[in-house]
Amino acid sequence: MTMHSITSSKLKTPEEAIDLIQDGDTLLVGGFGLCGTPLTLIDAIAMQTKAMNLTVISNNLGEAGKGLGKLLRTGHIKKAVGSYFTSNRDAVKAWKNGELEIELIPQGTLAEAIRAGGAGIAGFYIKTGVGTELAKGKEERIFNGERYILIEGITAKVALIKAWKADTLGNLIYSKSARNFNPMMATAAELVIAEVDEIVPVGELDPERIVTPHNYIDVIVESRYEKSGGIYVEKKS
Amino acid sequence: MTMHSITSSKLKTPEEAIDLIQDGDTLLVGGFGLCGTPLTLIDAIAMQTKAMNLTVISNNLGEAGKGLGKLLRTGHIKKAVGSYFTSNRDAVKAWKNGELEIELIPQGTLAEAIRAGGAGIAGFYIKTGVGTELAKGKEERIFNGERYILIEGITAKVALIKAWKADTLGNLIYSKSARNFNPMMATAAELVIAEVDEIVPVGELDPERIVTPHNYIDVIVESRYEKSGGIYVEKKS
Amino acid sequence: MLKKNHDYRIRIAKRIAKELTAGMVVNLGVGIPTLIPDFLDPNQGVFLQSENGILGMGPTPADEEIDMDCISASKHPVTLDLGASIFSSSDSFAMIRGGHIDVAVLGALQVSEKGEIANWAVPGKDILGVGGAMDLVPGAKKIIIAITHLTKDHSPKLVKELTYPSSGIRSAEMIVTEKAVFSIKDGVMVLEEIAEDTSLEEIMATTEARFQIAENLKYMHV
Amino acid sequence: MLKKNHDYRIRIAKRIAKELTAGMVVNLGVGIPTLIPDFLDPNQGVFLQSENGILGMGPTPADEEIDMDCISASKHPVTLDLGASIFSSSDSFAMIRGGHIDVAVLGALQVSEKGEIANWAVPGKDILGVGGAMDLVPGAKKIIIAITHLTKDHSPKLVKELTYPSSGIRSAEMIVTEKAVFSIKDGVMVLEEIAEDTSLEEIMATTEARFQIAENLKYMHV
Repeated sequence: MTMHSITSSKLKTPEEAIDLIQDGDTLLVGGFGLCGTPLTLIDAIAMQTKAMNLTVISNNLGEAGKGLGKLLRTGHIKKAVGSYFTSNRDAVKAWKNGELEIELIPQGTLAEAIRAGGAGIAGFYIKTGVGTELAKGKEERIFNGERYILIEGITAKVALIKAWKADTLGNLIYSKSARNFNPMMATAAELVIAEVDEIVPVGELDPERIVTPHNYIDVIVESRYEKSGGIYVEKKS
Repeated sequence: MTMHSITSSKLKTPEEAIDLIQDGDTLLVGGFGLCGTPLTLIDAIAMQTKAMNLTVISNNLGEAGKGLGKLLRTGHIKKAVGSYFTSNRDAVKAWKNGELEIELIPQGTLAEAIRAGGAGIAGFYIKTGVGTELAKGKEERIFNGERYILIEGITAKVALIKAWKADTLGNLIYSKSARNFNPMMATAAELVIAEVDEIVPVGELDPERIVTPHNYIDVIVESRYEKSGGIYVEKKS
Repeated sequence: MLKKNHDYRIRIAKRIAKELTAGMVVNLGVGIPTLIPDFLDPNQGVFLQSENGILGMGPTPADEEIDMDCISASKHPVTLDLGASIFSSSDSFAMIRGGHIDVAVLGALQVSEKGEIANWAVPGKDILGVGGAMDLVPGAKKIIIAITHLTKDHSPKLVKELTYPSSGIRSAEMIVTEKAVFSIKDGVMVLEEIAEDTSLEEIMATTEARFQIAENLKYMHV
Repeated sequence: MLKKNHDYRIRIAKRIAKELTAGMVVNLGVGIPTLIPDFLDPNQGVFLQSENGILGMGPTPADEEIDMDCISASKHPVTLDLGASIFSSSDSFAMIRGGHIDVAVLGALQVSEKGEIANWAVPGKDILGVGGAMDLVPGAKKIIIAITHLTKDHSPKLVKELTYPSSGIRSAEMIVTEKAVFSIKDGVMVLEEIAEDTSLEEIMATTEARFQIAENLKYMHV
């Protein structure tokens, strides 16, 4: 394999990429609401039935019928782990009907646990949640006279992330607040699939501006969405 | 105070900045060897005698007579906490003569402990050092059948860091591998003093390229060194 | 009544805006706190942090400048002020937990007389969201609570002890309602300011929490 | 003798270079590992990670292109390859500890017959440096040890049990000396290759560690 073959070997279609997911897998999915969400990969999941019963770790479940909300309607999601599901009324309904398991984690704890998972950190002590219902069952410990709880790192089988540009090696840069959970998720899964708006030649991204180095990325997929009036819409094919 | 007065209030001379350090203080000092080291601030410490008996947390102690090695010769350093002191023969000598206390921490553990200190994380579990002499006295714990040790976060009274450019608010960008420990150290001290090669107007740094946001920086000092043939030399005044 | 409630929320937001001074880094929670930017002078020098990864969040863009890659924590399009920076969620909450936010202005469902906050869950109802509030509670240097004095069914929100699930053991330093401003010092609630359209009697009647009255009790100006 | 030692080090570096294939992310420790880049074909597609914050470290620059802001972990000036990226020390060791480095090539003072590594301290001598080796030992997916077969005073470096302080409980997968290549499988050292200028008898005489001999024992080609 030469340098050239490395640089092209990560490129796949959304369908080829999603075919790597197995039934029952746990997925980290980037995004904050719909911002920085891999919409094309989600569409490709919705169109197949091989990989069902997914556990999705993501800050939200998109909105009703949009982003991860689409997969809730298609019945792909068994369990959701995240910080805020109230904004998707489908999620609330599905949970009430016993069709969806939910695990609630404070947003910063979720972000840090994913970073820890990718950084070889098995657990860490923070103040967030001390004395609340979300600390139940968690070990508490005093450091310098203050109460902390132990949070374990999070890893997953697969991460689906969204970046702005990738070079063909897989180095990534993000766009504004669409960065959010994506860089940590890129570090914390066995298989990392990055959906990007644009693929550029190696050398085009400033080494100081790269947020996710290429060794974190296994598969690169070009997005089937484009921005129109600042909003992501499906490309006309 | 208006926006204009905020943007100029952080600028100080090296001497004004160093005057904020007290005798016996613990200092985080950025750099890997001499790379990314705040040479001007070190020079200013060497020239004063108010703040002696310093504990310095830094990856190395520079080289003999250079960087932090200068402060070893001037007798300002009581204790050094870092990962590698062998490259400064003065440090080895001072330690043998009982003139310098040394605490050795693996490089990655040091980096992560400082990040934790700045991020409200009291402690974290990692594999580094398990079963070695450096794990003595540290709590060991099993996660998923593997051995980890507990490392506590590190914070300090003062951090002296080196960046490439600051805007007048205090946003920082770094140059290549001179980034090293500086971004974490900027988060982990009560008083953070940044030495920079160049100060630029607010708005000139790309928001996506900023590594250290301005709220971490208390004081900005312009370096008295410049690069000549790729090596930092004192500016001709 | 709805109009009146809106006026109250505006009054609360305006009063809190006066607390925010040059150089402060401020995180604004959902609800009333999101109204505050309208009452900040651009020259006031306040830096808004948004937990989804922005320091220096600016006002809502014109329609033709909307970029849904640039949103607030409430998921509305925003702009970037001069000097803004972008970072990941883990770096953002490292900033929050590590004590690098000067002020968090948070909504609440209840506040106890010691300043404890309940702002994420209602007993007996579904608990499906917590967001970033629980990180801000122990992390911010100062917490200001923005809250209407009474619930929709006219029950006090300032109570002796929380009956709603707590957001953490850390207390707020300041509470601003449409009727009054309270401080919390050493676990004691103190009435500092009173609105001109209410009375001490009314505040006493609508506040379950026990509070002291500041020696130099003032009118609340917005 | 010094010349000979140098030749040995080159041989070890060349042999290890052949293990590094396209797409691999490799961290090279101090000592013999730093010689390896000279024997990597630029088209070999190997990405060098340097723990001070570089992925895609390139060769030594021409004198006029030296920039001391861009150095290796051995503190020598380096260049950046196309596609390189820069990150902080904490992000670099997150990469290392988190299992994102394919191969770490490390020097060592001793290796036990189970593959345990001692590479940071000599008993009875001052211990004033540990660096990043102890992070790489548990972190890298594969560890290759680059080591001369004997110490300067002709003692075996491959020993039954470590008498020098251990660098961790994780074992190396491969050991390359000027005389031989060993693998470690399930805690057992296996002689895989033998240099053409030595003999099985010589290897047995200079190796304290017990080892098995691979069924398909090969000559060591560099």
